[in-house]
Amino acid sequence: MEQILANGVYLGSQYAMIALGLTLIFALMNVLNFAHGQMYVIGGFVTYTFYGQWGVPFVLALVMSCVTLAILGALIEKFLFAPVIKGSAREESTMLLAAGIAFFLDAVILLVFGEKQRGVPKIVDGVFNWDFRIIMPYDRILICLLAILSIVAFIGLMQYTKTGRALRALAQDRTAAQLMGVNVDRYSMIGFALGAMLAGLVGGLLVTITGVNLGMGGPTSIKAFMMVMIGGAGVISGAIWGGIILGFMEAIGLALLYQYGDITYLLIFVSLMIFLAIRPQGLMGKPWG
Amino acid sequence: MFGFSSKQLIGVGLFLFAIFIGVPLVIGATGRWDFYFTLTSVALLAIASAGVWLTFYIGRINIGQGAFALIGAYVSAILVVKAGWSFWISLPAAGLFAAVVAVLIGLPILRLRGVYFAMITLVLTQVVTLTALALPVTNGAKGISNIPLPSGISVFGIPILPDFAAMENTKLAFYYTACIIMILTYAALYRLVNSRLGHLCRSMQQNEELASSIGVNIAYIRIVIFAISSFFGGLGGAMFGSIAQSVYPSSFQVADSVNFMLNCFLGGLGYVFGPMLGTLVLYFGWDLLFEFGKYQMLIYSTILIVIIRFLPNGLLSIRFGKGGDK
Amino acid sequence: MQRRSFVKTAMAAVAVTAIGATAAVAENPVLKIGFVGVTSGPAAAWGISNQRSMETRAAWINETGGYTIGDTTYDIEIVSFDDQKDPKRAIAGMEKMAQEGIHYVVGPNVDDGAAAVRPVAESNGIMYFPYAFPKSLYEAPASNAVLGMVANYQSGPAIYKYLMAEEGVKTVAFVAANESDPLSQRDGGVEAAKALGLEVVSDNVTYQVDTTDFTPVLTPVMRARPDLLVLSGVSPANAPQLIRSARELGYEGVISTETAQDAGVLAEGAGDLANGFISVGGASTPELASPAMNEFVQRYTDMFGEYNDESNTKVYALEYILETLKADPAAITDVDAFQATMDTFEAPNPFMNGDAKLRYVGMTSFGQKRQVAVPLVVNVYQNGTFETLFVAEVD
Amino acid sequence: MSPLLQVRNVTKKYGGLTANNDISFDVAENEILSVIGPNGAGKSTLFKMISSFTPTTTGEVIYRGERISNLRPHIVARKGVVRTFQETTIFKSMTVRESVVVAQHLRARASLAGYFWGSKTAKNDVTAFGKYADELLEFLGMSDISKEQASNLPQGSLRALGIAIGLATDPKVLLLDEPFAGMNHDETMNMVNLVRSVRDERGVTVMLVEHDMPAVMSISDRIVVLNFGEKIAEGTPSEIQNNEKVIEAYLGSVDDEIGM
Repeated sequence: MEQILANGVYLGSQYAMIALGLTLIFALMNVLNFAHGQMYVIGGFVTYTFYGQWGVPFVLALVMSCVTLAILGALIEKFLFAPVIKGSAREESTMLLAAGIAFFLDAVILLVFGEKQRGVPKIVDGVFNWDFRIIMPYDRILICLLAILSIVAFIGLMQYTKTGRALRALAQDRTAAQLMGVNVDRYSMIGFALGAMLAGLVGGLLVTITGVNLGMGGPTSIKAFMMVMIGGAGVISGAIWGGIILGFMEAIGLALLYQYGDITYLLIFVSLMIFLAIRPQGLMGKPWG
Repeated sequence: MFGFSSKQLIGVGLFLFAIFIGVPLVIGATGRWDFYFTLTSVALLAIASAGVWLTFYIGRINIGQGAFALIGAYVSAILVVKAGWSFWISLPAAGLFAAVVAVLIGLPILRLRGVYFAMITLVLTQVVTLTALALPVTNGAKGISNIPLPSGISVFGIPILPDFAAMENTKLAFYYTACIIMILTYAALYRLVNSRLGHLCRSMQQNEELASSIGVNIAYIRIVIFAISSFFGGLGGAMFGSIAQSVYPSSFQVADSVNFMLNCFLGGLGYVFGPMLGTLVLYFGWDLLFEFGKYQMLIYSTILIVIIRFLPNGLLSIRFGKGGDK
Repeated sequence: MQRRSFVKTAMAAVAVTAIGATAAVAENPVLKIGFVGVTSGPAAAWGISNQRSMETRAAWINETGGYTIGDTTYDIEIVSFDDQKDPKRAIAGMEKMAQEGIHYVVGPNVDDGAAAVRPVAESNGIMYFPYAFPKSLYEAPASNAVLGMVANYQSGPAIYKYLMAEEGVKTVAFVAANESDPLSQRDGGVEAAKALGLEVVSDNVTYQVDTTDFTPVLTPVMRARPDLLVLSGVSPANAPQLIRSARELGYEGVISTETAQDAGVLAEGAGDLANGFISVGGASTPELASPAMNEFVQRYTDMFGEYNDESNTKVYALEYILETLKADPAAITDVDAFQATMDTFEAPNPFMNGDAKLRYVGMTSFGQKRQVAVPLVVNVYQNGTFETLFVAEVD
Repeated sequence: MSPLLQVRNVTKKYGGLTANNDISFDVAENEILSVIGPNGAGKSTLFKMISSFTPTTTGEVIYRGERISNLRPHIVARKGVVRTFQETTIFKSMTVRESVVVAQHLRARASLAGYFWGSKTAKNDVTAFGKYADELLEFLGMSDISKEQASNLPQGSLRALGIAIGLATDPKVLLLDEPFAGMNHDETMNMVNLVRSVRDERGVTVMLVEHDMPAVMSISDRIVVLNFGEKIAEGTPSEIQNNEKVIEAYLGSVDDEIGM
């Protein structure tokens, strides 16, 4: 039981971080960013290159991941999403753009970083073992703490800084924010960069544990969509809850349903569908997004 | 004739001529026999994409067509292999089965809109793939292989449809079959969009509350449209299973669902023939870029991004600035 | 590092094209061999190691003057098609091969693709060498597929037998990804293990391929305390994480798989925890690798910046095709002649020390010779490299 | 003669919040009845319950002796009780005429399949729809903008379009949602005349929700006043004008607004 809880907390914290960036971008621009997973993978590869290959200290490598992705995100928003959103009759058209960017980043990742699974040396050795009730390697505990810390920092940023307030105003009502004097274009770009940066950060954190390969992008995006839906699209607290719930669902589902073998995931997905059908706005979301 | 202008009739005539006579002539002249399969695929994927486009028409983003294509492929395969049906009867049966499933699933989920509907259909694709892996009737992970080719049908001794297994080369036969089904699909789609049902769909796309206030049973129409959409998906999937002579849980997966949706976006959501063009460009484009080897994906995605950047309303928006619902 | 290797790769590619161009001037006719497999997306590693093996070998042959079949010396050209792991694309790829006049194709990499291309291959007279295990691909009436490696239902029993004898293994647990190929391989493995009298203590735990944390997946398996943990059909991306999780959960038994792995990936992903991990490989361990194999590895590394141990098993398919054509030049355009030659074909294995032979096998498993006789080399990972545990033959 | 529409003891609760509490009143045939009240008085909720866009918690709405609450909106519309919306709720990318043609859904005699195959009834319908749309637009003085796309219309025309869409369904009772909101004096007077002619010339009973007092006073036969979800008064305009509770409620609400 303790083990399931520990697994849930660990999975939940990393999932929540992945979902945060996605939901931020969705809240600001109503864009379902299919390329989120690829951004996460790039973050992982940047940290891998700096820390694993060139021996740069881990924290610096993480910073490099964040910077790379923030710049990438800002450029993508400014030169692709912003003009497409302005020019399209139905805003869902951005989904095609997002998918195109996902393909593009996949191709770039393959050409630059190669097709192999990559991993970095452990940042801390050893396994925490509480009488076989909770077994958790120290590096996981550290990453989990770092993830929680980042989430707290992000919430702090959104709550207490000028940028955060502007972003929240923008997410709530674009027109109203504009009337209040928020520079909508600029903050859309900052928000997108921030969302991409979060993806890069979590990619860099997780490369120390799960490693990274170019195939992780698509599935990660889809998983992140699910978390966002569970919590409620475009709601920050929803993304965090969604991540934690999916983390626990997997931890508990696998622990309880493993004897059903092949259908464990089927059951998880079906229950997700039922949940969404009954409560489409998720836990915290506004109905009809 | 049928309320078409003469210009439209000429267009349709040219189109039919191109695909039934032009393409075989060009392929015969250039010797690019491999294009038959590519174009057959385009036709079949365009059928499934037509369904997705139709759900867009009632304002729903459908990322679940892969699920219905897979259902169609399995139903046809099971009926042919295990029950010994003729493929030609299993084909509509596959479509109908997909439609029935769509009704059952649509009842609870069609209330959702926007990204919520998109997400739940995406999850649906996963669910169907996993179900195919788990069920005994689908043969689980091993899939169904060695499906016989479509057999002939004759009524009172007069052959109506030829026996594919007896043919020297089935490429042309599959190409014509796929094209005929595609044309029927798009003809039906065109009729539907320009008939009262289409107008009601459009009213729902723009405002469901207002539509219901004028007495439109929106729940019913949503179900009908979703069922028709899935019927197309089932048809396309079943035909594919027959060409590949095998069906696996991975024959249609999330990537396919996403691609069906992208086909619609690329062609243009406002144009009935958008998904057809979108499918052609997306699928055939990949094939044409084959020469670029490992840079294929890079070039492909770059072109895609450039298209959507400069034609955000789809390829067809380039010619018909507005009023292109024809 | 990676960027540098990318540049290197790009330069190598240019160089290859240049060589190809000069070779064309040298007036050797070109013999095209196809590859249809996945070289982009999540499973790119499988196809890319295939494709690069073939390109390395082809460049090598061309550089040394070409390959003589009958009276003609050919330059070898590899035509690759990325099927994106989509069976629909795989069919298109096979059509493309037919279009190019190619009769010998390596791939596809997965079960569904291999099954889907069968009608095209058979109607166009193409022999293809899939890396997929379903028996129906190779049993009559199927005629044109040749299994390009050792199947899990062949290597599994050999490994289990060895471990029962040497390590006293009595109980076994299986874990597989929730996809067609791994699940089929798991079912085959379970059957084989039972036939050998092993007690299967857990065989229904599966994981999604996108799993990032395997601790909850493995926890129930560990509770069964198996002597042997088999990772059925595990992809190189998942293997190190599974090993790491199992060891961190305190598992002390043996871990094995029947697929090829890469030592570098294991070292990076699991470090010392991967020590003792058993997998199937080719002939690249120092004891077995012939000078030709070493040269191959060297050329591969020069060309693409980094070797992939999965290629140890994937170097063979092209060699088999060429050697068989050499044995019967008529087969270049005539697949029937190729099939007839397969029954009697035998040639020395250039990549392995000793007197190993290239020949076609598969009578036991498929009732006809539709498998290449790759030496069944079982490796164990130790501190960053593979060591050969034992070598067996498949019949 | 029994009233055309009866609201009987209707209550709506959202969680612990009571939006409408035990409201009852009747609407007679061919009358113009207004429901007024300060912001948050529960007018919109009441309106939604009458048109079945939201279910009642308790109580019911009776139309010609039949319950029409707690059904689905399109069924209520089919019975002849049709609501309009405020101006943002339109068919944005349709022209005015297209909107009015589509809105004649309830007048269709052919089945959907009939339209698909192009049956004779369907063809007749299509002709009839066009004719009726032109007639209706003429009646509403909108002939000149019939080809305009709805999203390009100014606010005043949007209101008229909303009424046109409602009228196209051949309603017996038309429920208008704040038809005068945001209009200046002249526009309001035009709208008042329009609503009157709808009643006088087409025999449609009109019920409207509004908080523009002067307009309501001039147009209504009778008025129902809500405050904090309760009905506080009912009567003719002159009765309402002199009702103390009403005056208090409105003054109170002005205080509230200042207080904000």
